Amino acid sequence: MGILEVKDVGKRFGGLKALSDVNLSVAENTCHAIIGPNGAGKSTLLNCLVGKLIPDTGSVMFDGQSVLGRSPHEINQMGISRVFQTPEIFSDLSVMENMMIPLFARRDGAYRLHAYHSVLSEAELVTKAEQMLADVNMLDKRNMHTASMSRGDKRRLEMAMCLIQEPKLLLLDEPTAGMARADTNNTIDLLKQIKDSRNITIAIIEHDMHVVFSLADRITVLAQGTPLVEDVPEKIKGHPKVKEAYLGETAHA
Amino acid sequence: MNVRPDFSKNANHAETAPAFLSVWDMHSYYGESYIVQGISFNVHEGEILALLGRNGAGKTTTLRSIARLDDPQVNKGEIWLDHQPLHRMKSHQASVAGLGLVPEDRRIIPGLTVEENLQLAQITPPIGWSLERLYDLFPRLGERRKQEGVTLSGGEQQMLAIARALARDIKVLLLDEPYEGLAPVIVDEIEKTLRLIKEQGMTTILVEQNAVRALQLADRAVILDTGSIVFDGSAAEVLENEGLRAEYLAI
Amino acid sequence: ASHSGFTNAPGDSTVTLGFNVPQSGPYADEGADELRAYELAVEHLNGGGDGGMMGTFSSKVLDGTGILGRKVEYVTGDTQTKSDAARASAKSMIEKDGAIMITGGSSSGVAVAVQGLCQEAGVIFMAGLTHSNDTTGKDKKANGFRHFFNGYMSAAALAPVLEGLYGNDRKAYHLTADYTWGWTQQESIAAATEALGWETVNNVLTPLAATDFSSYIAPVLDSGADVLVLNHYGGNMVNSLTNAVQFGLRNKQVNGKNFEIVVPLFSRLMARGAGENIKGIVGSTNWHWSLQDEGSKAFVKSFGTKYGFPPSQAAHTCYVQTLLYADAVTRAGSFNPCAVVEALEGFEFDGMGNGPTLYRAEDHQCFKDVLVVRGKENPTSEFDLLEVVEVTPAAQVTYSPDNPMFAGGQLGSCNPGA
Amino acid sequence: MFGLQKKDTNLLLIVIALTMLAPFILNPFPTDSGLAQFNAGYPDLMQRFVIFGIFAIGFNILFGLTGYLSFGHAAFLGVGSYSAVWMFKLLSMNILPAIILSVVIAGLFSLLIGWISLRRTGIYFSILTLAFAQMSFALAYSVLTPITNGETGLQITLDDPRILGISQTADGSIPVTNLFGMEMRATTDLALGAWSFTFSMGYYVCAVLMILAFYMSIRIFRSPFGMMLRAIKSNQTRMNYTGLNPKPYTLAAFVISGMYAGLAGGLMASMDPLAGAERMQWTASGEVVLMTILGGAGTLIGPVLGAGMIKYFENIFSKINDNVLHTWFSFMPDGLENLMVGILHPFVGKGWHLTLGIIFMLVVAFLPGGLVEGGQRIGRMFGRKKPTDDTSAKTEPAE
Amino acid sequence: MDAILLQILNGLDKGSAYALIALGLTLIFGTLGVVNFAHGALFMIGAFCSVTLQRILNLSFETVDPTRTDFLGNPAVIKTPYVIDWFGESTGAAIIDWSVPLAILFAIPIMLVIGYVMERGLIKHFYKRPHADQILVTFGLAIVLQEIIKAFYGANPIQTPAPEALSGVVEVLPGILYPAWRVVYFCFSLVVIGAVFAFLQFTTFGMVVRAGMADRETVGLLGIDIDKRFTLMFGIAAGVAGLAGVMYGPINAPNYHMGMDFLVLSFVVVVVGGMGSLPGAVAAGFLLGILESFASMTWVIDLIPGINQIIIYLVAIIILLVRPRGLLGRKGVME
Ligand SMILES: Nc1ncnc2c1ncn2[C@@H]1O[C@H](COP(=O)(O)OP(=O)(O)OP(=O)(O)O)[C@@H](O)[C@H]1O
Ligand SMILES: Nc1ncnc2c1ncn2[C@@H]1O[C@H](COP(=O)(O)OP(=O)(O)OP(=O)(O)O)[C@@H](O)[C@H]1O
Ligand SMILES: CC(C)C[C@H](N)C(=O)O
Ligand SMILES: [Mg+2]
Ligand SMILES: [Mg+2]
Repeated sequence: MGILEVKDVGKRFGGLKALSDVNLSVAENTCHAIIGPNGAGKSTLLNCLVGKLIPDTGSVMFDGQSVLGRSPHEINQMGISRVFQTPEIFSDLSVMENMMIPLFARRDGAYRLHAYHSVLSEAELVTKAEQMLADVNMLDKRNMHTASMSRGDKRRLEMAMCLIQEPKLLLLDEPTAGMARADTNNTIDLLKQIKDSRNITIAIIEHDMHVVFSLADRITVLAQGTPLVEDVPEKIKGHPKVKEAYLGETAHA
Repeated sequence: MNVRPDFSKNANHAETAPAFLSVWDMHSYYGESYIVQGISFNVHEGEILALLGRNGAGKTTTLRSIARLDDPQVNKGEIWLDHQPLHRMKSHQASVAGLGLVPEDRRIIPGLTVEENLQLAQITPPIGWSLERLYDLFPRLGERRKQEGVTLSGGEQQMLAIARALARDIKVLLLDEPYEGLAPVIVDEIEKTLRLIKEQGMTTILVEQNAVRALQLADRAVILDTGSIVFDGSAAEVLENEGLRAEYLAI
Repeated sequence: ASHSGFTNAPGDSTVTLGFNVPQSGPYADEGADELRAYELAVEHLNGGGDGGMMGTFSSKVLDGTGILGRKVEYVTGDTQTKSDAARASAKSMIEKDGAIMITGGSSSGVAVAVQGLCQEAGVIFMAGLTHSNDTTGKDKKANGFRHFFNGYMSAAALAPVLEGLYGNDRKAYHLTADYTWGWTQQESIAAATEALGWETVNNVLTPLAATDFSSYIAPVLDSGADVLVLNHYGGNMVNSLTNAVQFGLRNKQVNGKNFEIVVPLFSRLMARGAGENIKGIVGSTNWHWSLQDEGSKAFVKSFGTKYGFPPSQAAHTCYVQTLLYADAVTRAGSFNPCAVVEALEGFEFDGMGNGPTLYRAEDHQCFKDVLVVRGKENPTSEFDLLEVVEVTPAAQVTYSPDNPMFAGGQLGSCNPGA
Repeated sequence: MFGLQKKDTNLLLIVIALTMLAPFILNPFPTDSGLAQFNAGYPDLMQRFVIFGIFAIGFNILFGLTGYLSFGHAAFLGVGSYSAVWMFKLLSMNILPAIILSVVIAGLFSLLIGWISLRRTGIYFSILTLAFAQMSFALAYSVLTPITNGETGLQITLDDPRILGISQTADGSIPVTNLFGMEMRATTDLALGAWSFTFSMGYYVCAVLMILAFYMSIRIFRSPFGMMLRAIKSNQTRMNYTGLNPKPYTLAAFVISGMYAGLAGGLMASMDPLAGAERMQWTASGEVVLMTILGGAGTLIGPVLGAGMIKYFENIFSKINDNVLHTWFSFMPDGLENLMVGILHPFVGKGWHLTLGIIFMLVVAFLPGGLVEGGQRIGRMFGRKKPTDDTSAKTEPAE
Repeated sequence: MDAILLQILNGLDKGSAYALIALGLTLIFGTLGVVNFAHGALFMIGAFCSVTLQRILNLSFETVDPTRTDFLGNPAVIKTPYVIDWFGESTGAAIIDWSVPLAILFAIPIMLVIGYVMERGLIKHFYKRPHADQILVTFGLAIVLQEIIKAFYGANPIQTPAPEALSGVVEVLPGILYPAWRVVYFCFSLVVIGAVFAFLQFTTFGMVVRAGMADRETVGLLGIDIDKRFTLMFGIAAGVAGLAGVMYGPINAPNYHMGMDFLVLSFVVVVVGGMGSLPGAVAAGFLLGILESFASMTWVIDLIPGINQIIIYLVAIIILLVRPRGLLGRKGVME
């Protein structure tokens, strides 16, 4: 029994069947990649896991509990963090403040009125945030205003914000899109290290096959809203159906 | 008035063919931050130029400057497109003059359907590809034409952004990371398209993180680092030059 | 200067009065006219100009050397026709500018609020326009005086005229501005007309902020009433009257009689606003420039020469209040509010336009003749909008101080402040 | 000091110094000079400065931090005032119970309105708050007259019970508001040469409360709670996916700012025991919005500056009449004098609205960050570090 | 029954003023996204176009009539309007009589110019600025406009009567008499609303402006000069507000404050209608107008005291709680 169990999930948008009969089981402490053509329903599936969308049919169990019907913040409190396809960060806040908010959320739960504390008296959290920033190579930007950062930086920041929450399950929607090769490689290393050292389960959507094949323990290929195949990376690489629907001829991993 | 500046001073510029798009000593600022620090380069008619560099090197800033968007401000420098002084224009005039930009965050317009997003591009002449032809190129968009643009999947949005540029009759296509978020098959598809329109005479500047792919497609390459040009030459040269790749592209 | 035993005791050379009038908001025009009158009064007190009513005033102690030998200076403030703002403005005149007397205003709500403040602060309040019974009724204050008439007096003056014009068998529908003035005037008119035999069919309170009264007018058509009483003033009156005329009320026959509209309280400035619609409509007013007594003529001449148009009733009241105050101080020989109160209480005078007048000691209401007027059918000039139908003698509008409509408050004792 | 960063401590100390010395600072001109018109150091106006300062500080906690633009905050101020006056009528003229009740009632009222209105965001939220406030105003003006005394406003009278105090004083007057016997109306004058300064009990009570209110607002701005509020303004989606529920935070901010408004209302009634319905009208709500923006929304000191500026215009500029103008320019030849008076006439006295309108436009056009930005620019011009710095949060729209 | 019909008419009539003002406001606020607190002032200026034209038509030369005296006893000055002098008694008087409808012609160019100047000179710089700044600047502008009008025309209402022929009552339904001018106003508002809808419906203009609002930059990239269109949109909005004002004069005499009186209400109408929706604004305008009329009926007030004063706000609250984006609002506009 995996930490995340998706059973028979289906989702329609008007006449469009975005997802149908999706079954997925992610084992604890593994990295599970979801790939598939554009518009296959990958992001939709992710949205169903985090409470942004409610599936029409099926069930989603996380850590033995159903996530359906819970609001996004409750699901996050259960231990699921998500990185978005277009970075969602607090663009009026500094990098450091962006890091502090998830730390507070993790420590205090969904709501706690700390109206009289000073942020700066939380030395322990500050150290933690700095540590994390160092891990993603952003410590030098700690006081920067995030609105003026380049997009690659925003992505890394968002990832750091999610990681610092020490989630049980980390959902990544194309985390390296738009990242320079060097940073992509850093990210791969970072995720690998995290998975090993922190007991994290990762579900990742990615079109960069280099990333997918370096990280994934298992891969699900989604096409037109249904899983096409699910297997270990080696099998997927050569899979003819996958080649045709997704990888194409020139795909070099 | 439409006199072309003398580019012979540009040492990097050995080509003899006349430049179609010229950027000369361009300095761009976001407010007070000085980003693009005096770059000059030429693009020839019908060629694909790869504009490469690390995150934050200033690629997007360069493209936005050429497209004459309000931000960044170009405080100094000249940009000429086919004898027209772009640096004196606003973005909508640059567009009429023949420039098309596919922005990096796609910028699908909220509240409009896929089809409306495309129609919007055809309100002011010159009009380029017909909607049918665009739907032929990206059948996905045809299927989704009544859907609100921003609800498309990431990859579909990218297709829409490219289609929207082609919907206008443009001379120069500026692509800011067009492959991002696209399935490998689609990337192949788009690459084919780029080759196709190149054959029809399109001039293209391609910004791409996947440098190898970009270089395989491009004729020439310009590499930016912290707002300055560190290399201007043929694409093949970069592919061969191990040191250059390692230093500026980390590949 | 706080050792003289009362607030803002003036120095040896000047004395400061506070003119607190609406300079913005819907009554701004009245406020402007009030201010003109005040300036004229100050000019006259200081010995400038032609002296205006100082010559006709029955008390002769004013001699054009200011008040008790001090040159009169003044400060102005904006009430915005809001109780809060008016009070703030008056407060600053008292605290900042050292005003010893506050006067002005164009609304009963404001008058009541400012009067309360003056009482607390220990200065004299000479009310400007305020027509609510409450000002000298349940909200009366020892430090406050009113030279204007009130709802009760309007009713007392109007009732016989209405009887003569429209008979004893009438059904009246009241629209009433929803605040102290509207309520008390409505109560007074209803009582007076009911005494004639009229029936009050309905009374609808309308918000002060209302601008379109059509939805209040429409039900009138259905109610069986044959008289509409508009207890409205200012913009309210202009709009409700216009609406009523638009809906054809004036051309209607109900119960076999001509439908009539009554506007119990008129002013010329409002009549100008209402234009054609005012013609033939009866109401009451405190004073009108066409009065032919010596005082009125002197004032109209003085004012008209300076400003080029005749004064309004607002200007008249404010001018007179200023002279009355100066006179009281001079007669008392002191600026001490308590001395002034004493000098004004029970003071009888003449020559100020409405015939012999009494400032009654019990409630500080003044009693004088009331004018019943009618919108003129053929005005000869842009100022000639109202014709005086009747001058109701003071005796006929006088009521006893314990009249139930005025019961409830206490005058208290005069407060000289610090 | 005080558990604040150095920068904030300095700001607080400056504010303390300014408020405590206000009677001097606001009366810079000798009593007899022509410029004495511009003196603002009399009790009523000084009280207004700090009371509206409190109102605006509170409003800024909601608007400046979360970006939720309430257009109905005056309702809480009004409710506070009514509560206080009722306390004076029923209990005693001591302002302490009155103020406490004002804050509590305003808090409860804002809890109710906030709880409903915060179901919506952006303009929909603004209109909901506006609608509630306008309803309160209309009701206070009309059908609630037994409680509010309608348009005239609720006043204290000689026959109020005042069970813990006296109905009337020995000489038949209404007793005065006080704090354990210290009368709010009490003043002391100090004459120094040509200058004269007034120290008012009421002002110092208000000033101390404003300093406390300001101190609390600094604490809130610098607290995790304050950071959450800014995060809400910045990106609610990310907030949700970080495991945080924005609603209780915004509701808390709403109630806190409602209580600040209640405090301001209670103080207003304590300084001058009358509560009028107009102080609940949308124009009054709009005024605090304007104060906050004019001063610099989201900055610590801005709202206080904005409040001061608007109140200064309302009280000082509206008093400059032609007479005063003539005295100023009396040194000029007559023709010139009349010309100057003619030129200035439309802008002062009853034209003060015009000047205020123009100033609004000039400030937004040239100082996008409000008066605080003006202060910073001046500070920079003198090469110092900006004295009144504030959070890094920039003003953002109420999306 | 008659009373109810009459209140429906009344409501439609009130509603047409609300709808017209809200329509103009939606163009600026719901479409351009600018919180325009000066919109009421535009309405007011429209009404003063009538006043001004009336004044112009009444421009007179003066002759002294020694047989009569003025209030001070001096010989009276008689004024004769030039129009009467030029066109003769009857034509001249008719022109003056019809000054309000004539003012439409006079107001359209004026309002377009005002809209143009306002947009180019001021609003243009505020598209990208926070709404808070827009509120401050447009509120400042509203005050300035209002004070200017007050300086020229005073604070009291100025009568602008409807033409004689239209100032009586007409029988709209058997037995139901209704002021003719109000019927005219209702029809007029329908025409204006129809014209604006047609313009936006049958051209791409509406779509382009919406797109421009959502993302100016990208629209510029597509070769569209969005500034020009924003200006035009603003001009149309100002024109609609102005026309609403011109024709409103005979219903309620214009005063300098009338804009502020309508301002808050028109924001409520726009938002209840739903941000960005023109049909929403119009529907909400009529709905609230009718409800307001009903709430001021005697028996309703007797039933629920004070309801007439709060009905609009109460309904607004209920609608916004039941329908998150008002009647027909679009997603994402100013949320
Ligand atoms: N709100 C919506 N309304 C209508 N259709 C939608 C909506 N959201 C998504 N879709 C459609 O559902 C399909 C699946 O979208 P989804 O975003 O899940 O794709 P994806 O697999 O993440 O693709 P990509 O790799 O391109 O991001 C797409 O065709 C998309 O157009
Ligand atoms: N709006 C802005 N305001 C201020 N600085 C900005 C802004 N946008 C970008 N920058 C800065 O300009 C620099 C260049 O950014 P640009 O987006 O051009 O880089 P890029 O080469 O396109 O990078 P990437 O590969 O991440 O897209 C970066 O340092 C970035 O922080
Ligand atoms: C101005 C007054 C004569 C009438 C005014 N409305 C009042 O309240 O008294
Ligand atoms: Mg996706
Ligand atoms: Mg880029």
